Parts: sequence; C-alpha cells; structure tokens
Amino acid sequence: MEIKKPHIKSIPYEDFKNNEYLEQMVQELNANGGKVWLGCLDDLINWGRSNSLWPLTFATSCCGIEFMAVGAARYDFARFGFEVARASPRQADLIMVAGTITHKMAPVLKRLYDQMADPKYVIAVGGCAISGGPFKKSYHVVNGVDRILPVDVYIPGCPPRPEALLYGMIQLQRKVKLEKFFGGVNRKEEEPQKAK
Amino acid sequence: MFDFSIITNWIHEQLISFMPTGLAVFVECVAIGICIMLMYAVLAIIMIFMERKVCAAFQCRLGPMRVGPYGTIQVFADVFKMLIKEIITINHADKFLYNLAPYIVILASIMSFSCLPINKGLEVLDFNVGIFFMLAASSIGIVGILLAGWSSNNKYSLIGAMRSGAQMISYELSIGLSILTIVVLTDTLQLSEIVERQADGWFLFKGHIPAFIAFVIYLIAGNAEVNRGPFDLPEAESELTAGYHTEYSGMHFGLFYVAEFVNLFIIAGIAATIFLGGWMPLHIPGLDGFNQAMDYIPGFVWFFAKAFFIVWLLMWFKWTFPRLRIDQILTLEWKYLVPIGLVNLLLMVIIVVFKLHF
Amino acid sequence: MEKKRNYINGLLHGIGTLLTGMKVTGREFFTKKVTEQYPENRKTLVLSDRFRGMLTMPVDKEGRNKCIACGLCQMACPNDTIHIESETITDETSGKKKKVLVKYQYDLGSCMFCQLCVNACPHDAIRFSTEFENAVFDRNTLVKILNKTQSNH
Amino acid sequence: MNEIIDIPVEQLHAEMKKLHDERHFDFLRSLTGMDWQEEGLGVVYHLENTLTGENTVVRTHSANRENPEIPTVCDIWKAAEFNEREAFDFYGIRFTNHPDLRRLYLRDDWVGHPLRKDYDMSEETNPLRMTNEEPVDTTARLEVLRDGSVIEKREVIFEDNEYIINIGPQHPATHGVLRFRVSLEGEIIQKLDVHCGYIHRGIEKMCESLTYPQTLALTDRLDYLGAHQNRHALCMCIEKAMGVEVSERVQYIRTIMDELQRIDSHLLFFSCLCMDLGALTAFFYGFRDREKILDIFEETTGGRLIQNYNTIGGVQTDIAPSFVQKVKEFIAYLRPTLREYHEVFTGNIIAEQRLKGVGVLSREDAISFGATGGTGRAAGWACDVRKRHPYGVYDKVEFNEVLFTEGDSYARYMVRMKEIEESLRIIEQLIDNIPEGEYQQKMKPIIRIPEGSYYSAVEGSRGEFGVFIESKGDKYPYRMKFRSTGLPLVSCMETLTRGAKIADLIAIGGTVDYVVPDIDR
Repeated sequence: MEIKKPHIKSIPYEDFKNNEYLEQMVQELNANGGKVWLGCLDDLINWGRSNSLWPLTFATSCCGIEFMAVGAARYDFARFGFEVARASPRQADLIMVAGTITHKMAPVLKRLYDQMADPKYVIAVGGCAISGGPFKKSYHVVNGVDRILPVDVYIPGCPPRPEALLYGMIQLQRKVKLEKFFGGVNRKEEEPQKAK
Repeated sequence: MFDFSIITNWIHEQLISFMPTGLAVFVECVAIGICIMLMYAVLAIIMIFMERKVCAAFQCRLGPMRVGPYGTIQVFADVFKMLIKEIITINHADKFLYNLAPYIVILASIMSFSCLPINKGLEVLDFNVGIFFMLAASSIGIVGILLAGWSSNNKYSLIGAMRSGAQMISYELSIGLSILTIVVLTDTLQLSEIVERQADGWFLFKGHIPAFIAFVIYLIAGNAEVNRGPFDLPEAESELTAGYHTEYSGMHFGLFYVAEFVNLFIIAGIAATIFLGGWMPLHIPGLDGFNQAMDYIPGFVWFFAKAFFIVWLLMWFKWTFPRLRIDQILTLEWKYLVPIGLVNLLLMVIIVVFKLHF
Repeated sequence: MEKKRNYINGLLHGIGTLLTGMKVTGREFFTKKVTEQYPENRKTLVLSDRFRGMLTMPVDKEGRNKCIACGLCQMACPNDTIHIESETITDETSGKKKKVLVKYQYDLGSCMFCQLCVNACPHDAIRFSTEFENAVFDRNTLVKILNKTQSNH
Repeated sequence: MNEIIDIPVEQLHAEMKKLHDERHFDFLRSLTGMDWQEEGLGVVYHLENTLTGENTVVRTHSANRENPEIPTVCDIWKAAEFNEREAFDFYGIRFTNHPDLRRLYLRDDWVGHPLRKDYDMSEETNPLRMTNEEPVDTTARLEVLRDGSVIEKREVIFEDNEYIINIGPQHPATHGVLRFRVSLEGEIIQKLDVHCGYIHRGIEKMCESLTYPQTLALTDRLDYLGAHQNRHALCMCIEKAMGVEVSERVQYIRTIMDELQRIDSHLLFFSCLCMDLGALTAFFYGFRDREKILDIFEETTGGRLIQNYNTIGGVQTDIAPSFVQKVKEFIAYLRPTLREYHEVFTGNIIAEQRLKGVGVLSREDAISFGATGGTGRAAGWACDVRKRHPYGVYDKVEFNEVLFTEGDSYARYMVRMKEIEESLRIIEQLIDNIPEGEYQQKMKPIIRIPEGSYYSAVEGSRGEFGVFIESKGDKYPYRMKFRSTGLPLVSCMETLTRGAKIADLIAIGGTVDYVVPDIDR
C-alpha cells in the first residue's frame, strides 16, 4: 500500500526533515487496515484540525518573545489560521512550551495540559524545553518537557527564529494530517485513570 | 423593487392546494426555521472570516492566506475542528445550567436575528411591535452569559459575568433611547413600516442632527451591548483570561463565539434598517432617473451592503481603541450617553411636533 | 458654568482624540502590508551569514575535515552539548602517534549557540550554518554525528 | 574601589540605621547572601547616597552554619524585604524581625538551601515533584525577645473570608510566569501577594561552576530584552577586575548596541502595554518596527534576541559593513513612527484615563524600594546609571535624563517613550564617529580574576543591572550575583496596587515593565 504523503503548500515533501518518523507512524496506524469511506472522513477531519491549531498563550521566557514575534505583523501565523491564541486552556488545541520549565512550574504546566480538551498537541520550543538547554545542569530545571508531557514536535534553537517556529508548526500540521480519528488515535499519553 | 412576497405567497398556495392549511403552515414554519438556521451559520462564517481579514488589514498583516485562495475556507476548517473537539465536563459546576447557558445565548441571538427585514417581503417576524420584540429578545442573551459565568464555578468567569451584567443592562438604555428617537420620527414600531417610510430618504438624512446623534449613540451602545472592544471587559483577555466562557470548550465555546459575531451583525443590521433604510435603495428626491437605476439593485444587496459597512465601522472601532475600565464604561453610559440621548429625544420631539423634518 | 464647559470640552476633546487614532489605523488599512510569507518565500529568503542555525563541520573536496580531536570545543561548551570520541593511531610511515576523530556528537536540542566552541577551535574545523529548518518529531534525531556526512538525514 | 565596612552581627541594625540616617545612604543597591564556608554565612550590602553619589559596601556574617541569624534591615530599606527572603531561600539565613520570612523562589517543601557550598545537588534530595503546591495563607516571623532568644510567630496574610483570585503563573497579563494572589472586594484590590520562582533557573549557582567566558552566555537569558546590556555589565565587571582596558572602538560599539537594545525593549514595552490595555493594533505597530532593530542585530551579531555579542575584552565580531547605514535609516524611520504611536495610543482619551493617576509611587518609596529605571525616574528620582556612574562612552555624549514627578502609570509610560528619543540622540552622536581599532583584545586562554570582590552596573532597559563577583583567584567565580532590575519593581507592586481596580493591576504591571526571568534568575 502506498504511504500517504501529507501535502503542504510551497514545501515539497522531500525537503522536510524526519520523514521516516511519519512513514513509520502511518504504517503503525494502518497495521490493521481501515475502511475507505472512514479514511475520507478522516481526511476531512484532519484537514480541519491541521488548519485550525489554536495555540494557548503560554510562554515562560525568551522563546515566548519569539512566539509573539511570529504572531506579529512580519511573520503573521494568522496566514495558517493559527492566530486565534486562546488564553483559556479549555479552548486551545496546542500548547507551545516556549521557555524553561522549572521544578516549580512543572506541575502547573501539567495541569494546564490536563485542562486542555482533546485533541491536544505539544510543541517543545527551544533548547530549554527540549533538554534543559543552557540550564541543563541547574538544580531547578526540568531537563526536557518530554519528561512530563508527550511532545509532538521539537523545535531546536535558542531561541528558534520565527521561521523555524513556523516550520515547526508546519511539521505538526503534517503529523496531524496523518492521524486517524476513527479506529486508533496516535497519542503517546496513556489514558489517565478515570476512577477517583 | 422586487417584492419577495409574490414568491412566498405562491409557495403557500401550492402547499395549500394539496394539504390542509394547518399542515401547510407547519411545513412552512419548519422550512423557514431551517432557512434561518442556515443563514445564521453562513453569516457567522462570513463574519468570522471578515473579522480576521479586516483586523489583519488594520494591523499591517495579511490574515488567513493558506487555506483556500486567500484563506477563504479557513473558517470551515475551524468549524470542522470545533465540532469534533472534546467538550469537557467540569466537576464542580452546576451541570444543567452550565450546559444550558450557551443555548440561551444562541437562542436569543437567533430570535432577534429573525426580526431583520432582509428584503421587501422577506420579513420572518414582522409584528406591529417589531422593534420592541427585538429589543426584548436580544436582552435574553444576558441571562445566558450570567448563567455561564455563575455556573462555571470559576472566579474569573464570575467576575466576567458580573461585569457583563452591569454593562449590558446599562447600555440597553441607550440603545432604547436612540431607537426611540427614530420611532418618534416614524410613529411606528413595525420594522417593515420603518423601512417603507425611508423610500424618500434615509432617516439618517431626514432626521436632521438628532438622527445623526442617535446613530452615533446607537453605534457606541450597540458595540457595548455585544461585548466587543473597546467594551470587551467581560472577556477581557489580558485581565480575565476569557471571561465568562473561560471554562467552556469545544462546540459550547463555539456557540458563544458564533453568537458574538452574529450579534455584531444583528446590531449592524438594526442600524442599517432604522438609520440607513434597510433594503431601501438610495433615493434622492427629484432625481428620478437616478432613483430608478438604484432600484435595479436588489433589496437584499442593499441591506447586506449597509449592514456590512456598519460592521466594518464597528471593527474599525474595536481594532483602534484600548479597552475601558468598568467604572469608565459606566461613567460613559450614565454621564454622557444617557443625558445626551434624552436631550436628543427631546430635540427630535420638537422637530416632529413643529414638522421641521424633510 | 465652568463645570458645564468642562463637560462639553471634555466630550469634544475625547471625540477628537478618538478620531485621531482612527485616522492612523484607517490609513494603515490601505497601506501595503509588511508580512513576509515564510514557506512561500523559501527560495528568496536571505539570512545574515552570521546567523547561527546549527553547528556543522565543513569538509574539503576529498571529504576530509580539519578536526584534530583536541577536545577544546568540548571543554569550552558550558552544557556538554559536544562529545568527542577519538583514538590514537600510529602513523605507519613516520611512526608518530596521532589522535584522530572517531565520532563528533552534537546535540542540537541542547545547544545554546553561544559560539564558544567555534571560538575555541584552533583549526576552524567547525562553524555555524544558517540552516534553521530543524524541527523534528523525534528527540533522538536532534543528536547528530557531525563527522559522518549527512548520515543522519 | 569603595570602602568595605565589616560590621559584627550584633551591631548591624544600629550601625545600618546610622548609615541611613546620618550619612544618608538611602539606596540599597544590592543585598547579596554569601557562604564563606568556615567563616560562616553572611550578607554583603551595597549602599549608595543618592545626594552625593557616594558608595559603600557593608559586610556582616554569622559563624553559626546551622541557624545563622542576622537582624533584618527591611525597616530601614524596603528593598531589603524581598532580597532578604531571597537570601533566606538560598542560604537559610534567618533574618530576625523580618515580617514575612518565606521562601521567595523555591517551593516550600524544597530540601536544603541551594546556594550553600555544601548543598547536595543530586536528584534524590529534590526530585521533580508533580504535586500542586498548596497555598499557605500564613507566614513566619522571627521575633527577638528581651533576653535575646528567638521565637517563631505565624502571621496571617489572607483571612479565610477574603475573595482571593489567583493571577498567574499562566496568565496573559503577567508577562511571563509570575503569580499574584489578589484579595478582591468587588473589583477593588485589597491585598496582593507576589509569588516568584516559576522560572528560577539557579543561574547564580550555575555560574559558580563555569569559567568566566562560559558565564557570559547565561546573562543574555536573564533579561532577554536587555541581553546586550546584561552582558555588557558582566564583561565590564570582569574587565575591571582584571584591569583590562578595552579599545575605544569597542566602547563605541557597545554603547550603540546598548542603546539599540534599549529602543528595542521600550518598543516591546509599548506593544505589550497596548496589548494589555486592549489596543491590539498598536501592539502590531510596535512589533513591526521592532523587527527593524532585530534585523540590524542579526546582521552584526547573528542573533535576534539572544545575541552573544560582548566578550571579555571586546566584542565577538566587528560590526557588519552596512551597520552604520542601516542604523541611520532606522533613526530616520523611527522618529515619524513615534509620532504615530502617540496619535494612536498616547493621546487617546481612553488610554489617558486608564493610565493617569493610577498606581502612584512616591519618590521616597521609589528610593526605598530601589525601584530604578523608568519607574524611579517617573517618580522624580534621578537614578540613571549612565549619569551616576558613566561607563562606555556615555560621558562623551549629550543626553537628557528624562524625569517626571507624578509617579503614576502615565509618567512611567511617558518616561520610556521619551527615552526612545534620547536613545536615538545618543546613537546619532556616536554612529558617525566610531573610531578605528581592534574589536577584540588578545586575552589569555584561561581567564582568572584576582582575589577580591567587584561590583559594576549598567543602566539596563528597565533599571540598574549590577553584577557582583567575589573571586578567590580561580578560573571560576566564587560567588556571582546579579542585581536584578525586576525584583525591586515587583516588590513595590503591593504598594502600587492597593486600592486600585483589577484592571489597573494590568496597567500598573504593564507600565512597571518587569521581565520575569530577570526577577527569578
């Protein structure tokens, strides 16, 4: 079976990094087949989701300023339909962890993530969020948000320039476009225990 | 001027010809209901897209560009996403009221929406107390907002709802006064009648200065009534995260969001109807050739053109001014708009009594 | 009387300032927008060549690099982003012992682009490239082996 | 170098009072906790006389490592309150009679005091806790009894029946992850309690194990809107300690860059204030013009926000060939644009009413809190380091120190807008006269600082940014402390907001203009 290749305007598929991850993901999702008409419906839903990723206004440090710059006039992520930045986590689809996450902030971040409605995505922006970055050796910094949240896309940089942030968001779009709404969701997070 | 009642009457007759009158009326009601809902949805999508593009243009950027040509189908993507997004149930909320609130808001909005005369013969609800009904219907929305704020069990929501209550109830007064000014001029409350009276010139021009003042007051108060900037305190993003709908997710939030935009359109639609002549084309007394040429443009085009022009004007306000503080909002209303509105009403009465209008 | 005049003047002044503001935004509505459309302008995008996107090891025509595995860059790095593995081999012709680079591991995900490694390098064997499209789905792909050309793509 | 006075703990309070009242040392520049290992723990105070500009350094220490007790000076200088909480947090120094002795940055259940030299850095002592912090409404106060013994008393911050809302740590208006707990009466703020530390990264502790060139990289990330200035301060301090004179060219470049950075920061301030007050369009205008500065930065330094430009003994690379040209174009562009800002926002009646008379800070309070920068100057305190202790080439240029006397939000806002114009003037005077010379002095491969303690300060974008280094002659600093520009600003938030409305809190926070990572370090 041919592997579905998500199409993004103005960047050819081959120019993207880390395509092998997507290919592997698709294979895993398609392992037990799927109905054709469901596939079409999935495409429609994924098209909607991928073009309407509303970020949570969340920023802790330097990367947050670049995140604001992406929203501002010169880079303008409104072009992708991302501009409806929601201050309430209930209404956001995407959390951009822009900046250092410290021990004191970690439970707060987790709580914000838990407050978001499904489907939700996480982008780790910048060295601090990916690995602790410059503050790797500090006593109070979480070395990578993937320790506490399932991260979908990593954007390296310190801070990443606005184009790199846009590129990261496009990468996320590509990932969303391959998801399956019916029959299998590709979340890394384990289902939380409901009973309490 | 094309009269749509010809078509509606024809359909009515066709239906009666093969079914009992009661059933026919029922079928018509259902059909009209569906039409209104559809139009409501379509308008919401157009409004949201317009908002995003217009605000981008004021802010020296482009706005949606990549979904469809010039981003035209951007909002559809948002709708698809919203529809399948999880609706979170809040543990300590009053579940019944919490779930009810968005529907009250949307109901109030649809009710006042159906009062708008779109074209000659295309009035859905048209009684002799039309304006009165519309004002009453639109102010039900406040109940929904208060409920949403109260039942969410969130302090931000509560403050937002309280602000909203104080603000909307205050500004209702100014809206009433400015509409009353025009009612004095027309001596009717029926919306279709009001439009008809403007065949020889819109009230904005016919009513001298008082009509103009009433128009400005109406725009300000209308903007406040729909909680839009600079009066967007109830959902002041930098203060209260998202105000009364902080805890709403998925389509429930979507309903609030949609209602906000359609309410804006309704406010603009009413303004267009009572000040700018609704679907009535631009007529200048004395220039018959010009008037006839204007008549070739269908009425609903006039209506939407006028309404969207006012929407654009309101967006221009929103994207220029900083937000007011709660006490300033109330000062503006009670110390400026209400006294001015009252004096203005008096002026209009004098004008009408002494027949000074055109 | 004074109060009344203040009231009216205040009102007019207020309206005046609001209109001035609207004039500015109104003018902006019709001017050309400053937005640069990133993915569309990929071909024409010019970055300052001093921009630090990621660390690279330039190679000459024969695919050789100047690195002598001295480890100065590794020492200069404030947060252990660079790991060098080297081995000592004996040159067969001259019999001298020489250190050669086996593996130059660089973690793009924790690099802070402070340029201390480039400053420390005595042979200009490493430099920063302007490549910025580095976002990936998998954390491990950010750990790169620089001395094998393009092995990680 | 300034005189250093050693005062024994017992006489500290009386002597400090004397210094304040008699010799008029009314500005506590910096308060640094210290761990002198076997000598015990102590505190270093940097004081300044605001009338004469005279400086002095006071040291005190307590030999008791288990329970070091030092009398508080926060009744003399209000600035000491937060700084002493910081020292308590970092070193466990217990300040007697301090009204509110809680940890400032770390969680209440944190084990140990991280900046002590014997602190155990392992994960086991302080694992990553994913439990939410329980808000505690009381605080500790150590009271000294007549007989000299110390007892701990609990004091109430919030009563049970108060309507408390939590603003932050994730909130659009706190400019980062700061958290306020606010007690409300309707819309009116009764009491405000600041919680810091959500982005405390322990930079000062990290610096103690980094070489001097490595420490430079971290300063950019303190106050990222004053990256260049922060690094300038640290470079200057190290150069002063080593006795290195940098070339005239470097001085010029650094000064120009500092001023560009200041404009950049003030434009961002304008944008964010507008956004907070709901004027979103003005936000976009500010950012649009800020990008032009970032382009200039990127061309020369290779970084937009974090530039990594200053180095010990010079700058990283020479200025780009088109630098002078671009800066001139930018100056020509910005002047008319500033007028546009004033039309769209400053002159606007709504903005005026939101800002005027809101959050008034008196001159005395500003000095006592040590609130430097725009906040201090809006209150009428001439606190500009560029005038007080000129560095770079500031003594060669003409510029006015913008002063207002109202001390309200509007004054704070106007100070910054006027400062943009002054910065443009400074750059104009310098840009054509950059002398020839080398941009980087030859330094030894390993940089060591002679034993001693050093302090130097620059005027950052939002106040005095100081660096205090204590060296034992190693290649690593023994203690490196950054005088945060934001901490004094946050500490006066409670005074500023009392009795204001909740919407005013946003306006006050916006005009005070703190950057949270700079507060938490």
